[in-house]
Amino acid sequence: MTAERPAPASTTPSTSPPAPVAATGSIYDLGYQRYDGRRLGRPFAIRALYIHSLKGTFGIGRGGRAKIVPFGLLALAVVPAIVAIGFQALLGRAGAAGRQIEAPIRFDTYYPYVQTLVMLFVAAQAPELLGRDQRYHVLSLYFSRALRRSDYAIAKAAALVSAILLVVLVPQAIIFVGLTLAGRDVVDALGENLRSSPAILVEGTLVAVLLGAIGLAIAAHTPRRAYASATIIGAFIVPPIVAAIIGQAARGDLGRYVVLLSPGDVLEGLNAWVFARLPTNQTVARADLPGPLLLAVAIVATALLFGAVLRRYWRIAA
Amino acid sequence: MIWTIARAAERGLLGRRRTILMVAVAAIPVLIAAIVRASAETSDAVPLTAGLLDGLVVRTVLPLVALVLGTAVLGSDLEDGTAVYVLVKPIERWRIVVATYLVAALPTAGLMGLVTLAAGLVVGGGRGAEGVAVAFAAGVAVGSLVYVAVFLALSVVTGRALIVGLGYVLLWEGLLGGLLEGTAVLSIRQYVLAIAKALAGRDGDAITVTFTFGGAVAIALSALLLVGAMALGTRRLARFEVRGD
Amino acid sequence: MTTAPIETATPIIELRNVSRWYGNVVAVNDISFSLGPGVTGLLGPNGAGKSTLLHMMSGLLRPSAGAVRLLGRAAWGDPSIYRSIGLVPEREAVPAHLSGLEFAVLSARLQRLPNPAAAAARAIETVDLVDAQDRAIGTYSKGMRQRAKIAAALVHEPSVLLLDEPFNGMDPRQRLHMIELLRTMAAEGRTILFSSHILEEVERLAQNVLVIHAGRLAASGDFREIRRLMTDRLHMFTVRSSDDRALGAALVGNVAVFGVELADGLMTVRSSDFAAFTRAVPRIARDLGVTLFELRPTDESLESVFGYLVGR
Amino acid sequence: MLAAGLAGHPLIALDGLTKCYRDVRALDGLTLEIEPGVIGLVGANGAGKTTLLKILLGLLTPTSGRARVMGFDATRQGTELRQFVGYMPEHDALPPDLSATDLVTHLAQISGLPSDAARERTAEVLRHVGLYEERYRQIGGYSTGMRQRVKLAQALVHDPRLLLLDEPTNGLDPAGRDEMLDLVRRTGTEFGIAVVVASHLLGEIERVCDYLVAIDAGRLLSAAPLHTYTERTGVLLAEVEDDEGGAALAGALSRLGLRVVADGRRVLVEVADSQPYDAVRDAVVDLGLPLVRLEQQRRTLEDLFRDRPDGVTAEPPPGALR
Repeated sequence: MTAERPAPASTTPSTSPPAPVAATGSIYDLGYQRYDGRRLGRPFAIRALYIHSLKGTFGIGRGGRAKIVPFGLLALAVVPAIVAIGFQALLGRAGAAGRQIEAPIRFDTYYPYVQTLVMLFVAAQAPELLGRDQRYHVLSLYFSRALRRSDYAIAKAAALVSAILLVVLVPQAIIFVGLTLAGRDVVDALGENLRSSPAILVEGTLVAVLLGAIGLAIAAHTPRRAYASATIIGAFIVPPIVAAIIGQAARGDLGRYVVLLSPGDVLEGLNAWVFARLPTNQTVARADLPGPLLLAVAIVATALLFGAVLRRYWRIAA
Repeated sequence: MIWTIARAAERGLLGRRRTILMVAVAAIPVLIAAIVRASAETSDAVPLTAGLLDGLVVRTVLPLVALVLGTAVLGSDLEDGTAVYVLVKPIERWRIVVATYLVAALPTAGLMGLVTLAAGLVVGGGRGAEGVAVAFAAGVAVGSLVYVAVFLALSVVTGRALIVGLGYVLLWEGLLGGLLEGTAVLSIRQYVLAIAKALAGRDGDAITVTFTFGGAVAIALSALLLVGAMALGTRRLARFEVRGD
Repeated sequence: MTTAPIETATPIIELRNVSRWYGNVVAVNDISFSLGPGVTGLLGPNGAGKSTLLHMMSGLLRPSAGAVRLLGRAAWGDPSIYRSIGLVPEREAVPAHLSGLEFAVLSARLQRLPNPAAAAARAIETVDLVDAQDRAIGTYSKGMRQRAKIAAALVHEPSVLLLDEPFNGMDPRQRLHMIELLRTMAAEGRTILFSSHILEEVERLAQNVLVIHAGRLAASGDFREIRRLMTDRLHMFTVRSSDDRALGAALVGNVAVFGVELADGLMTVRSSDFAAFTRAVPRIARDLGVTLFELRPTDESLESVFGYLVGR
Repeated sequence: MLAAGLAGHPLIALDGLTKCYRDVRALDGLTLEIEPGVIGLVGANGAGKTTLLKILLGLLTPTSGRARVMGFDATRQGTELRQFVGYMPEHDALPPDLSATDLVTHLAQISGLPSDAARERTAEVLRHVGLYEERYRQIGGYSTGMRQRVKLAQALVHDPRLLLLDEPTNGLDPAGRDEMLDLVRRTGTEFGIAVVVASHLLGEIERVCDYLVAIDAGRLLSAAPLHTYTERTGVLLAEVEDDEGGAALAGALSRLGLRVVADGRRVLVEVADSQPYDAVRDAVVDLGLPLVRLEQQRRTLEDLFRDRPDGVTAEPPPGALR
């Protein structure tokens, strides 16, 4: 059986199916191969960037050190939920007949705690997500591909918002499962918890979108990591203090509306409105602003911030 | 010659966003003084003014502004190689240190002095606390001159001047200053307070100072520290090495 | 393989057993040489120690051992040497807010020149930056920024010039202009040392080269002389003649010829004795009546010498 | 040699292309057509070679005029065009904490390659650019040479029809430059990809390219196949070992009636029709001189920039005895 004539290295690759290996000898062309397979264009590119960025936000694929902060914060968000559920479950069994004791952790009261963790998460990870490509001029490798500048900004924004949603909703899911299973009558508990799940999702999205937008807008404009993180933390911490001071001192409407300046307070107000209960934070309580106003302010602010991010990436020199 | 170096360094230091940031930070005490004035109707303005100026300016804004400007004027240029074009000139190193010092120290002293006076008058003006405001302004001005000198020298000695400077302010002057009286001897904050107390005359007892040697000694020590910092800066600049192959 | 040190009347730049280390990392290892007027090329792979050497010669880095002397004075710790040295170090970032002219005037003032403005104008003229002199350096292209730095280094007419990859980022016309400039300055008796990776430019500009490899001085002097000293490296020639095969056959008989190769119309000859071979070829060709069209040494260039020295 | 996609369209067609920044006219009414091959792009006086590359990539909109690449309008169809174009930027553009494999695989997907094809092609292309086991280490620890190879690999991974390289040997030492130039040459010839190399170094262009586009202050200085610039000048160069030898040889040859110029140890003899080869050979032997070099002098790209600093010519002027 004659050996299949090997294609010389420099010309076209051997396209005929390779002969069975057995008795023959063949040399295959290791030269540069053309690619005439499928090209999936922009939508696939955006999805690939979104997934890569989401993994990058949690330090996956970036070496050990990059995972500490994101997973650390996620753990801090989840552990109390698990502990509370465990405590709740023990209490339930040894507790008084039948009546379910007021759970120490409930969906709406868990938010203020998670919200601070999310703020730290955004302050640490938003610069990771955006600053890196600017500082090392990697943008020119992205923009010279089948991708519009706005696609890049959208994919990165979606990645951060999704990451925050994870940090917010994973603990809530644990509480949901825990409360449902801990209760004596599973079906009844499930029904009750399901009724409040839309509120959970709405509140989670609001937190993710508003805090994410603030983090993105700042990170997009400050390539240096340290300055970006410091500024984001400042943007979350300083306004509430100013709002509190002015709230006490000034009389009249100024005191009430100054609360709109602080993202944390707006979210607290929305949280109370969505879960139909009184806000725990007394500045917000005293301001007593109607839910729809808070929602409108949140949406407008998010739109403006995302707009600023898009504009930045439209004009940045790659 | 010093004027030539100063003019070049000045455009480098104060040209950028850093100036706006510094002015904004310096304006915060005046803002808060206005708010306090609007809401508090206390009778005795002197302790209120003294407390506010001490807490808001001497302990926080003054060292911060001095730290940023002091370490940036020469330190950051040494770090990114911009300073090389001045170093490779036949100029004595002390002239470079003095020129860059003046560029950072004078604006800091001016800005902080004004801000202290303004905040003091806003809170204590018309209520008999004008004297305290003036005394604090003078103290803060002297403090600025010393802080900038120390931080500048620090920025020549180490690349991490910002962090080391922050450590000095928070730990030595802040934490230890509260616990161990002895640290006052080497605490610029105490010098400022001592000078203010001496100048405030009758109202001086509203100012709490752990530095027990009085205003004159504080000024003397300030001068000593300033000159020492200049000398250290010069010596280290003369031995500055550019790294890297 | 010994290298003859460059003997110059009064050594302008003199290094004796100079070393520099950072902890256990030895960047420059016991290097000695001395340079006089003229252009010298400083060559070496990335990381060989060129910049460290240049920094030590510019008084920006203290030698860990040995002595670096410029114009008879120690380079380190004596700012007065900068009166007669022009420097374009690699790590020198230029203040972006100054214009090209302002930067030159500033350098002139810092050099305490009697008429800074005139000196600066002259320097800007020399580096052909007149039309951009009023624009801020921050807006300059890489090549223009480099010329602004050179102008500032020339403003006080220094007798010694130390340049770290001076033509980086310049376009072809600017490079030609700069090569001419350095050549004329050398002719005026200045001592110029410049590092570069573009060997074809070094070959045209520098009479002498210093080749640094892994912190040590691999070779110094005229690169043709250095090639001659490489007796262990065969000399390669390509030959085109009216009858290559006949000429090749005759050449093989000659003792100086090591090997002959005939491939697609081009004959390559390797010889162990440069002088003997270059005399033999025309003679043998004439005796055979073969017309010589082309005889080209292919490994005499600076690039080949450099390659052999750094063991590529 | 190139895939069918290019049939019927010139590789690059510029029509009155102009681009002005605040006070600088980077490109000024550039009109030319370029066929596939390895094209050298050289600029003088801030001639905007990076600006032209960015316009060809659709990253920069021209002030006026049009640029069509492989039939695509670079400005309006930028996104589709960029699927078939690879770009290697001049500055360092690599994140330090990713490995070459991860980075190039990711960028391949961003160019529209499905994940498995991206993974396979990345392994292939990293081999072609000469990155072997280092490809799994983080890029932060790479040498300048390795970083340049990664930049080339990311431009090749999605199998572009056209490769735009902005100063590919920037920052490399002589060994690195040699290897990168071989790589670029192989890419243009063996891989069957059209390559545009923007560079300031004429020696590199002469070694790698077969076509040249020269721009001077935004205007087209010259555009022609490379061999037209490096034609023989009809002058024979004979080099001996020292100046005296040179002078003696020049004397001997001029006595034979040849037009000769002595330049140290080099002697320039006009060839024209007199075929002086044998005369030179015999003179060298008679004088007992070593013949170090004998070759027809060629023009170099430099003459293009040195000869006509201001004038604009389509064809380079024929050489003359200088």
